[in-house]
Amino acid sequence: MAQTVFLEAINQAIQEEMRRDESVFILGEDIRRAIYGATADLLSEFGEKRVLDTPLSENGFFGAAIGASLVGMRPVVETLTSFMWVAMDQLISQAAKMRYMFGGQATLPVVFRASMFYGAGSAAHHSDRSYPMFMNMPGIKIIVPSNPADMKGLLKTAIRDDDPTIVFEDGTLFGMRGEVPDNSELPGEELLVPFGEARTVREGTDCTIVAIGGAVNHSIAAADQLAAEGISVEVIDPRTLVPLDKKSILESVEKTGRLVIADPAHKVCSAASEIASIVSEEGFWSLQAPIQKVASEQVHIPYTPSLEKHVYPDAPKIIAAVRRTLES
Amino acid sequence: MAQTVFLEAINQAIQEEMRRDESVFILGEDIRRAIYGATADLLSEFGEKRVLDTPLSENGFFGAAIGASLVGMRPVVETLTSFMWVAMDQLISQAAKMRYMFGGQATLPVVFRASMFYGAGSAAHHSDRSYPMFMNMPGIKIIVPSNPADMKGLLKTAIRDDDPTIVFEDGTLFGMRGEVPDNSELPGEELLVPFGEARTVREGTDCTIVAIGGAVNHSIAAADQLAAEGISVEVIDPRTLVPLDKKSILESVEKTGRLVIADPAHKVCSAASEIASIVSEEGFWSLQAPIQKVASEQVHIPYTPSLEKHVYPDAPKIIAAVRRTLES
Amino acid sequence: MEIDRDILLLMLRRMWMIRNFELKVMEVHSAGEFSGAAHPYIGEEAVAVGACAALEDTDYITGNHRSHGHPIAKGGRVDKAMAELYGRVDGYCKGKGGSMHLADYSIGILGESGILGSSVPVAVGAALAAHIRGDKFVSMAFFGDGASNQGALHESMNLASVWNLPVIFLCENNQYAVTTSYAETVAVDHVSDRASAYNMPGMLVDGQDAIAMYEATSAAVKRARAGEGPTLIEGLTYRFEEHSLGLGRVARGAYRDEAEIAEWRKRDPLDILEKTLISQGIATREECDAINAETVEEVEKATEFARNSPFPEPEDLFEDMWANPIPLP
Amino acid sequence: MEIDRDILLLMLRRMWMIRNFELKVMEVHSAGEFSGAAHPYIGEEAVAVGACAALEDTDYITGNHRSHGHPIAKGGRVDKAMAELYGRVDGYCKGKGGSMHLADYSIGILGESGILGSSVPVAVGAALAAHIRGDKFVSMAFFGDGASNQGALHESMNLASVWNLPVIFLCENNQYAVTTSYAETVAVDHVSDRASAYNMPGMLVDGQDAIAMYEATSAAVKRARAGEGPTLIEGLTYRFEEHSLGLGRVARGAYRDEAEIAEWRKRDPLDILEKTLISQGIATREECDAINAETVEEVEKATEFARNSPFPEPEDLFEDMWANPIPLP
Ligand SMILES: Cc1ncc(C[n+]2csc(CCOP(=O)(O)OP(=O)(O)O)c2C)c(N)n1
Ligand SMILES: Cc1ncc(C[n+]2csc(CCOP(=O)(O)OP(=O)(O)O)c2C)c(N)n1
Ligand SMILES: [Mg+2]
Ligand SMILES: [Mg+2]
Repeated sequence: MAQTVFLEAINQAIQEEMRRDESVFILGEDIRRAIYGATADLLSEFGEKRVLDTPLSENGFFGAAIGASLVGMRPVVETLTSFMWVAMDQLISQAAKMRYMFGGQATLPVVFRASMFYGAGSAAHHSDRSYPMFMNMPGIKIIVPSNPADMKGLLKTAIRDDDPTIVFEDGTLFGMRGEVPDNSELPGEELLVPFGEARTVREGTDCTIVAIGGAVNHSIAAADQLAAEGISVEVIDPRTLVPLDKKSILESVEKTGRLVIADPAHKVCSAASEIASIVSEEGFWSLQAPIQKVASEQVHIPYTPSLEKHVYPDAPKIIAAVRRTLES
Repeated sequence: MAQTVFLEAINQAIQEEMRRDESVFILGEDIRRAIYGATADLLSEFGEKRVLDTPLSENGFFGAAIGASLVGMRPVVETLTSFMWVAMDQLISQAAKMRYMFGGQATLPVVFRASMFYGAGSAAHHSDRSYPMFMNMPGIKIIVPSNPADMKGLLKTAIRDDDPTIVFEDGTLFGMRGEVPDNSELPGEELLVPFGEARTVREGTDCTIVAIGGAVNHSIAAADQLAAEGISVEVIDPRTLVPLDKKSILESVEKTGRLVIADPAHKVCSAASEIASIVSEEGFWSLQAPIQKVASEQVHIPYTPSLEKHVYPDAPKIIAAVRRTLES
Repeated sequence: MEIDRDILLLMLRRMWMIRNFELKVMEVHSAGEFSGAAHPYIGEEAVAVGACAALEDTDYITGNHRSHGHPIAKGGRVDKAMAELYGRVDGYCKGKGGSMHLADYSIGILGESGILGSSVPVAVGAALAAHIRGDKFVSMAFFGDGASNQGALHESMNLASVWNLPVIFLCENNQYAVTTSYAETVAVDHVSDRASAYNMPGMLVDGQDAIAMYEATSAAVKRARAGEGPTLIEGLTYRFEEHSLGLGRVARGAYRDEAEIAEWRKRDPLDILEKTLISQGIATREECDAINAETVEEVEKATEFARNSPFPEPEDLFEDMWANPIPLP
Repeated sequence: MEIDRDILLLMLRRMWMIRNFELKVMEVHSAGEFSGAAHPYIGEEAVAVGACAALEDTDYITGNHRSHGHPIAKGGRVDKAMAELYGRVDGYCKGKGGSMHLADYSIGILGESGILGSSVPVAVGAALAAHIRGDKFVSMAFFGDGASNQGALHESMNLASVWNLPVIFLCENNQYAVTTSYAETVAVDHVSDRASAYNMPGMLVDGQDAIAMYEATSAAVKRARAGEGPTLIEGLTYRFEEHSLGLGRVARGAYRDEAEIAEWRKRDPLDILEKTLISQGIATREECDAINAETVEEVEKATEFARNSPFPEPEDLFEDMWANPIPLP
């Protein structure tokens, strides 16, 4: 298997899908020259009609992508999470609602790739991790890959899926290397990761950590450290939040009796809140200790590294949370 | 005490605050002629400079309200929740983030009054109940009044508060009558309801219902019915979701051991999810049964009454949830 | 411009269809047969009908809250439209959309939007697809004078212009946004004056005159199909009735002059078209009346159809959310 | 127009201050003294300085991501600005804002915004306050040619025009949005051509000429203070450096012609102003050089100040969220 960088996995997914299906095209700001990296070399292969640099007007071109998807195209939009605020109306009023509102007539195979650039001094305006908000609104599938292979496989699935999808690409992982199978090594000759199937990153018996996006690596680090003390932690990565594989989570909690949720989003009404609420309802009798949410502090993202480093879930915070579940 | 209609309570609050403080002004679409009712007769008293009909451009005039608030005005914006999507950027990037981002230099005493018109055949585009999304993003105080007196008292507090506030006005309550004390009957001669103090609507010992907005009345109805069977239910109305009075909720659950949360918002990542997650962490040892969320189904709001009536929390669903907590 | 007799009669038929549909809607709505907001298109029929007569079934439109005229003008079915207003399973959207969300994907009606300005970028997107694939269809976005102030319009017109897309921006300027007048909210004499800010042609058209609308739109469609890019058309018109039948009906204080209303009512688009057709010998008074009567009949049948159609079943609540369904959370 | 010598020298000083500040930022950023994106204003100094010289401390400005020039031009302190870039407690925002979010509320700098177009409605709001209260201040929104395509611009210009607000829309047209050229993304020859779509004057100004910027802006300020409403000014300029020092620096393939860059570098705004001052006998070469040297010195001190300022303490994370604080959830 090839060691592949996260950003390169995005690039491969797009390239393969553009080769496979002529209706796939990409649009966004400065994607021809790939300023964020993921769209490198696609212009030369696919030309100006399928690799479109847009004016700086997200609501307009998100809507254009939505409209194109309604009539048979499969647009892949590049953006940052923080630029989705100006385009929120197209995402909610159109992408999320159209199909239902029109009694199933509308089909919208549109993908929004939204980078989350937190953790690197980007400050409040460029550090959003907004997937919980989109979870609240039905109608959009929500993907948060935690490693290059899932990134590639989930993005390919998203492009083929007939529903609108937002892929939240965790900027803290852009440089991450990981094994991504070559297509030749695969049975169906394609890396396609299904939606709604959590990945058990690591098995364990004492406590379950459900970890999202960039928090998966921190959870693995936490599990490693705890293993050295003889504490056996299971790490589950839901990979997709809509649909959410609650079965895997509930089964794990049934086994371990303890739950920590590590979520880079803001803590209140987070994905962690949702998962905690599901387990407190449907997995209550399995629980032997209070659920622990480890999510971002409920403040904006400060610019200075001396403050920003305290905001997000990290291994020490996750370890402390696991310990709290075991103390009970 | 006077029996006052919910809409009239809004009107009184605005009128009193405009009389008290010259920097208070209102703006929105068709507010001079008060098409939604709440701003009736304010134009004639306060004139065109303080009662502004805006062009149909929410992002623009929300931003204008924000800018005016930065330089000493206290704008009160009228809108519908569903029109906030087009103005999301101003709400999030500016109203919510400015103060922190600028190290405390910016002060934004701006109030957004957002009507939630669900439950009356308004369909997917006009029936949003989006407060959970705003709870996820720090920086805006979130109010959801459940009766005329709270509506008046909380809106007055919001107008005086120096932080940005969204008051989610539950359209199912617009015609509700309730006692609103005349100012002359009040000690400070003003009805001001503080933020962050839940109201115990009804005391009980067997199960706690935390109910939000329009779900409060349904919970009272449920409690009445259950009382007839000898089941004693405590109903708590948080009134403000940011700040959230978690102490009152935890104390109630400590007493009853059981929790149902009734929330008109979509179920996933709802206020109900958040409250469940808090109690499953901080009130875990009080719980004698799984927490029950009763929130809106995770679908869009269908137009037809035959479907819409199944979407939201109502007394039968709440009763069933309470029973489930007691069966355990 | 020489216009086909068939097209002229089709326009007259569709205008009567809209008129009679709306009259029926007002009647049954006030009788309480269904509730929810509904925004009558009476007085503005020539705008949508003239514009849509220049389109093919394979062309696309998007619309707004004032939403019955556009689909009927594009050839939509009144029975399915009426059933939708009644919230029934045989409605266009199986009762899920209602008045403000009619759509017929089989003939290019991509849907009406209750959020104003919001469906304009969507129309641009359909045109983008034509541009990428080299297809020959065009798309058209209807929006009001009020909605012209939305940022979405600016972004859409700019995008369509720089990419040279086959899209027509069709502003129905009825001079009011609910109770707020054009002059109070739009900082330019005519919406169509804004076209120059996007390097596209802007046309100000008499919106009471279906033929004028048809001619202007045909020119724009021709440009679009020839790869010459977008056009902004403003149909100057007037709504004869109140803003809406449901919500927001009751405004305190008059916002339109009785004399102004009376003046505009004199320019009824149906009168204007019929007079032209009769004076030019294209149709007789009797033929015109027959068309009117036939549409009355058709609307009557549509209403019966709607009344007889069942309401959706509770389990339908969970249908139509996803193309590839996922488990309910 | 007769311009006060003090103002001319102040402009020169502020332009040198920006230039030397930016040069220092480039130096210490590449030395790794701090990280995060920073967008140099080099080449565009005349735009902000000429514009802000027409304002008083009691007037307001808002800005964007290219964010050091505006506050310095408005009279902001370089020590607090530099300390902010270093993420220190003595920074303008106590280290919470960084490069893209400088603000100084004591002299009307309402803050730079990393979300483009987003701060324009805010400037309109400040002007609205003046309008309601009858105050005499004006406000000015800086935005780029790229951002001019945002819907927020349209809504803001329309609103300012219909309400006749004292606001100046100041477009810094440096002809590129990151790697995308003006012609590819803006469907009109000049951003200022869009003014007519909002019934306001539009002025196209040589953005390399501080005096021209000052004169144009003074005229707009005069109009605004006289209650004559908003103006759109476009300063045609060029950024001499790369788009940004941090994120998004590396674009694949050149997007600007070397010859084009060289051509524009010949029109250095500092050269242009100094030549005018010297040729008109307003300042000598030595005086100009002294001003340059003084600002080098001041920036040097600011950098020392920044370096010596402590980082915030962990508990500061929770400060500055609320004016009326609430418990942490
Ligand atoms: C984004 C948004 N803001 C506000 C409204 C409320 N609203 C419904 S109709 C209307 C007036 C629309 O005016 P115009 O665009 O001129 O269309 P008309 O009703 O005149 O046909 C308003 C403000 C809305 N539906 N969407
Ligand atoms: C809403 C939004 N979309 C995209 C970006 C990313 N971005 C940052 S700078 C830039 C180009 C800005 O161009 P322009 O407005 O001309 O300003 P300039 O950088 O040329 O000064 C872009 C696209 C952003 N910050 N905000
Ligand atoms: Mg109108
Ligand atoms: Mg630029």
